[in-house]
Amino acid sequence: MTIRDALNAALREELIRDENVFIIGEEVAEYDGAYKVTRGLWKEFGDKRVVDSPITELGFAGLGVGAAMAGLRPVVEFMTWNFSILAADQIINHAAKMYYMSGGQFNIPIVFRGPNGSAYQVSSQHSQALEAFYANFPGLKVVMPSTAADAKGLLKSAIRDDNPVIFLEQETMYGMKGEVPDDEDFTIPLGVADIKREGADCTIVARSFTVPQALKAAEQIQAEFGVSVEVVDPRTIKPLDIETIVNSVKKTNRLVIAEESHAFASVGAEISHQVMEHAFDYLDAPVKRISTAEAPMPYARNLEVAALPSVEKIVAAVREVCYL
Amino acid sequence: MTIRDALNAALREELIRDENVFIIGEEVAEYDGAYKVTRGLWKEFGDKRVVDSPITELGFAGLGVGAAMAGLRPVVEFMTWNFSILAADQIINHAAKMYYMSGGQFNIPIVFRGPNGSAYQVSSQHSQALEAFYANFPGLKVVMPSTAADAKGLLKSAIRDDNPVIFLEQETMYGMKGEVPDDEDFTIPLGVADIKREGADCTIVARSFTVPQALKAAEQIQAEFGVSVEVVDPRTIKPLDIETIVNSVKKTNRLVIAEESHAFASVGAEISHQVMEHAFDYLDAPVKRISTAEAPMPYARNLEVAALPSVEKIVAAVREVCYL
Amino acid sequence: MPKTAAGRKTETKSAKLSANGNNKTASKPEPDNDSAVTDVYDVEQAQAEYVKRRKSQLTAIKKLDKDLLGEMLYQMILGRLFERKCAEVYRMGKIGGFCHLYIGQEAIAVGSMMALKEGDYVLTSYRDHVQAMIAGITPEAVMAELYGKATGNVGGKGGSMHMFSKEKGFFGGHGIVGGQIGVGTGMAYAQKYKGTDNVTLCFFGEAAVNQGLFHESLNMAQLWKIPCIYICENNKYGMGTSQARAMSIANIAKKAEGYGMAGEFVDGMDVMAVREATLRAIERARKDGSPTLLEVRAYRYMGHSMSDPGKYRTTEEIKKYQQRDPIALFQDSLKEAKVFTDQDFEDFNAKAAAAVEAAVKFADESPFPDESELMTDVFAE
Amino acid sequence: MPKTAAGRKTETKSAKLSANGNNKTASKPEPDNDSAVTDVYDVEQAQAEYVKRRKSQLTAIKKLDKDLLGEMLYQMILGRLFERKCAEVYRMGKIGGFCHLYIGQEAIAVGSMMALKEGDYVLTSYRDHVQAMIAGITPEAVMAELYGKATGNVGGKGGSMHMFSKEKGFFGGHGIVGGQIGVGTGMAYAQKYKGTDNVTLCFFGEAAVNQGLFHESLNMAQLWKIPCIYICENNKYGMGTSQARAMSIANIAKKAEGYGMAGEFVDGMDVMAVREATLRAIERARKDGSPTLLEVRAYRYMGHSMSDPGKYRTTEEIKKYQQRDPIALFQDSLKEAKVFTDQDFEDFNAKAAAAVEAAVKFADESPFPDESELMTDVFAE
Ligand SMILES: Cc1ncc(C[n+]2csc(CCOP(=O)(O)OP(=O)(O)O)c2C)c(N)n1
Ligand SMILES: Cc1ncc(C[n+]2csc(CCOP(=O)(O)OP(=O)(O)O)c2C)c(N)n1
Ligand SMILES: [Mg+2]
Ligand SMILES: [Mg+2]
Repeated sequence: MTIRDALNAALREELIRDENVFIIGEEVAEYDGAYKVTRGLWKEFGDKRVVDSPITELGFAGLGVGAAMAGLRPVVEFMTWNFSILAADQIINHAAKMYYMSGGQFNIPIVFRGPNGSAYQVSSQHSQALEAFYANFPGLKVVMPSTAADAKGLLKSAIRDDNPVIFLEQETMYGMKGEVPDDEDFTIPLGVADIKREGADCTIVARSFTVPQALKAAEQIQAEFGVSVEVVDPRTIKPLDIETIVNSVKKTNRLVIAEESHAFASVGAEISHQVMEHAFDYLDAPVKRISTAEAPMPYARNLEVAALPSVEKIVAAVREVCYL
Repeated sequence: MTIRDALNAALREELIRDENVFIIGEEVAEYDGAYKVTRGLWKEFGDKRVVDSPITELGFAGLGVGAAMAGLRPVVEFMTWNFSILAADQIINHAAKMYYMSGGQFNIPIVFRGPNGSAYQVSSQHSQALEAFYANFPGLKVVMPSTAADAKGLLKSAIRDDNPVIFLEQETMYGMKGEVPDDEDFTIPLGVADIKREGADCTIVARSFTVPQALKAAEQIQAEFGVSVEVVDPRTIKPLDIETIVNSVKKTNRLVIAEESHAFASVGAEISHQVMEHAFDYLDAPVKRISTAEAPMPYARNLEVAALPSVEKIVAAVREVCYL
Repeated sequence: MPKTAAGRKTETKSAKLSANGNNKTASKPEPDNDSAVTDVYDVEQAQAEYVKRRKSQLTAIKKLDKDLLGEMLYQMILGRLFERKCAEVYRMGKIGGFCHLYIGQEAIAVGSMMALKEGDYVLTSYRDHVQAMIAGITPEAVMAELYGKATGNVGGKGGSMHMFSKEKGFFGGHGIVGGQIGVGTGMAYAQKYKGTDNVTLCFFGEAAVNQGLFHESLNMAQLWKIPCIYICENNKYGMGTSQARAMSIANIAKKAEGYGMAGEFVDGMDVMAVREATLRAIERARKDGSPTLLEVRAYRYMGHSMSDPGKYRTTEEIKKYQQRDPIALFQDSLKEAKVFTDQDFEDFNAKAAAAVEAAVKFADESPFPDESELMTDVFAE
Repeated sequence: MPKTAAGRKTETKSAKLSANGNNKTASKPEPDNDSAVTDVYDVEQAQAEYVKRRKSQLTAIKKLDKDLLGEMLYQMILGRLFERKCAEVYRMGKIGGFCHLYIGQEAIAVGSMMALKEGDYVLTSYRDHVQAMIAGITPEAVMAELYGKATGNVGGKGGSMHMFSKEKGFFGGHGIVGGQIGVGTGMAYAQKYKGTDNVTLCFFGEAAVNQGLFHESLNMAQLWKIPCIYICENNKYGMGTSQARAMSIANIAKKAEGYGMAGEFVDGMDVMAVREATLRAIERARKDGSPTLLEVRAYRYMGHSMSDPGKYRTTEEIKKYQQRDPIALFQDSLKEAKVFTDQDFEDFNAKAAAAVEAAVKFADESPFPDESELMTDVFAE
């Protein structure tokens, strides 16, 4: 099953399970979703449950927040997360703070989801990875799946969660396939990292876009240098399962972080800092971070490739921290 | 001279120096500014140069971006940076990327400024420190002064800079006094850190709100333990003068970072990571970070105090990294 | 070229940007006589119209339940006295942060909210103490919240701008100008989604109308027939900026037409007028979800917040508007309709004053929140 | 309760949220007959009106400079052929990312932009190839940009959505729906600030009107008399969503009234009508900065972008609108006015075809940017 279909299945199952769940966003209904994640859902569930919105990101995010306050469980799709910046006030100043500033009276069970990051030459206004942007604010959970099973299990948990969840997919990964348990009650708890590959000599922490790259890099390193790399996928950025990461580093003593976002004040920086806090004496080399170049995303294919993290860059980073 | 007056002087001098400079924002003109930073400027320069805008943050930020593209040098005031979240799309997707996506044709000489962070019990929607939010995006410069002289010199540089500058002040610091050179050509270059206090045994990197706290903490530590603390103020977050910070750490071997923002994926995390990258072998203890609690800001005074960084918290952190 | 519609006396001209602004020295504001932004609220004319409808209003009053009328008046008086007390204790340093008072606007909240039924929702801006009390949050809980005490209505976490009560259907207390317009639209959306005929009253100031979210929300509300009643409390100023300096037209109700929505202008000093307009809007909304934009014109007697010196308007202007004080107008009618006597008014006043004193005492004696509260309520379990 | 204004044939009903939606099983869309969103553009009626003004239009054409008319027609044809070629080479994989074509809307860009003078500015959305070429960016530079080549008009950094030329007063090519409305307002603000009588043409789609920034910008523009001409290119769809499903009223020009702004509805298949309406708006703007909202109705022949299968509309619908093809209509008039002959049209076509071929050849032969370009142009020195 592809990641796209896994997300679709999660949405469908949750729409069936709970009639308070509804989906709203641009082109999610009659068009089947700009990236087809909501394919077939409008046909099956109708106008009430799957709603095409005007291009009005702040407006429909706000509508979702209000609906959630009043007891519904909206799933708000941003056609891409880039457009969510227009809605950021409703996400950060309203969804994230409502529970706290109402003294625990109004929780906001809402999922904001859509593709994050690059998508083959869509240029600077359409290519940003925004996890750091949202993860800085208390009150939001942030999720980034990298496999079909994770996508399904985490999205179901996100929809069932009583808090606002930022659910970040990746357009270039929608077609990637993986096994998915065929169980309506299959969920993956938020806040639990997954070791995507076991290894002893070096840890790579990767998320979303960089997970498949890290796995390939690990294979290459194994084949070429006989060095065994562990790949940890936090899956949930917030709450962050730092324990699993730290335990891995305590074992391998070396850490590479690979991320699609820009570097400055990134989630990678946070992981790096927390690892230093918790495993200072275990680190045999400085943590090495691979991020997207510190420039807006260029259009030209060769420049875009140069800007993004890649298997080669991750391999080079592992060699650096392992002194290979 | 207070920080408020220093900022006011910088604005006034630049309005005089360059007729393309104009100020726009809510209550900046006839009301003299919500926090009086623009006091007297409308009276002196009139409606053309100092403009009261409707409450329309996205709109007037966009107006500023367009005006900057067409050759003006707008200074856009956000009454507080919290409200800038509504304008974030124009800042991030437009101002920050225009130069790049136009292939170097349209630079955006604009300053976005206003108070950032807490301000005595103004509660969760009015108390955020947003430097991490903006610093993650290439194309923006980010400045955070902590003294009157820095405020003046940096704001003048920001206005003269040909790029978008995020200029973050602090409301509770507007009344703080300091010496300011009385020279119209006094500027402080962006990207140069300042050692606010020399010391040998431990480095504190502080910015804005936490600089006075760090200085007090340093005095206390000196008095109580005879330990000499160096306080480094990066002043500009982006570009970050990591060299000065690293050199300090190479000397002291210990680092505390104090910041008013939330911790997760903060500028502090970035500094911590970069220090590890550049001074891994010099660190005698893990970097310790003091940030605002990972909760929305509460209203009650005692809770607010508990949430914010403080002299005591910084002292405790220094003691921790120095094993005192 | 169209002129701005309606509007009475021309008051302020919007002038910016002179076309010949290349002179290095400062240019003074240059009035632009072509622009016809007019005073939003002419006291004489409002009074004249009020006098015209007075008779039918007295009839209407006589038809209403006496208890309801008493409660309406009492809530107006309570709101007035409570806010005066806030100003007093704020100056004593007992309240921190921002504090926005509602004095002069009481008829709006009372007239509209007391037309609601069980299951209807309300939300508003930071100027929320009076709405919170009408919704049923006790003066004690509101005052304790202002003090930042553990017994405050949100445990001291919200303060003046963030009153909430799930139980009473009061959805805040919001600090971002215009932010609640999107949230309120969603609350009403949920009411319809759930198959109820309930409605949401969404209050906001006239300056919030200039926010993009107003436009986005009204379009969706009309497109999807969302039972939200948008109550624009036009008190003439957004902080120090008069409507005429911030908005290109005078008649906000007219903006409804751009969305195909019902729009109505209401005299916000006349509690009965507010009630009746709200009832018309409620009827539309309960029927098929149709939303309404009500522009309710009143005047803010106090500064924008406690820290506003208010230099942008004259004492004369304030006095002029105070001639049509909503409490006085209502009392006159109640007396003329022979519903209440002067003695009744005194009793209401005394009762309200006692309630306010009790609230202050309660707040004073309450403890601050425990420090452990800092980290609770960040996430729901 | 007001009905949505104007509008002709009722086409789509906006229906959402049934009030009795408590059934656990899925509820089907339930048409709401009360809502009167109508077709934005009725072909027969548009044609009838066109026929009525035909005579005066021929007179107008005869008064115009032949070179100008030739250039107008040539740019329309060039735009058409260029976009067809884009579709072709996109399918060959030579262009990456998104690619939005302008076919069917040529009269809007040509009619409005060719009414400008030196120093006027233009900006638009991602659907920007044709505007870029009319502004004076060569087909070579545009095509090379689409290929992501170093010789592209922004060096391969922007691609299809981000054409720019400071020299030609072309301010982009913007990818955030509605984002350019704020930027364009600021450009016009600068024109007035500098004391010129220049104007800005700001193009955007009808779906962008629902963005809050539209509302915020138009209010400021009218309040401050900013010489921006807002050209809403109403091509009936925003991606797969028809205007009727996204906007609560049919007549966008009417929204101007909510700002006290001049608003005009224009037949976007008639290049002369676009020209004349633009000239009226320009006159207002040059005089005292007064802005205008023009709603120009056309039709998007192709999918939203190259990746749109276009299932949301029928071939009949497309054919219906194509009956009033802007190039054909203009050629008919030019012929009838005896300005050009069929031979001339063939010549224009041949010239445009050659230009497009040259552009493709140029793009094909150009190098990709050097990898060092990745880190240039992040900051200006
Ligand atoms: C987005 C945003 N911008 C600015 C502010 C600061 N501010 C608070 S209230 C206010 C004036 C609002 O006026 P209006 O909407 O008329 O409501 P009123 O205060 O008159 O009730 C301003 C500018 C804010 N809280 N939020
Ligand atoms: C803020 C934002 N939301 C969504 C999108 C995705 N998107 C690109 S074009 C488009 C449709 C816009 O329609 P319209 O404004 O009518 O212009 P047209 O494409 O018809 O020219 C959408 C939804 C975007 N680019 N930006
Ligand atoms: Mg007001
Ligand atoms: Mg369109």
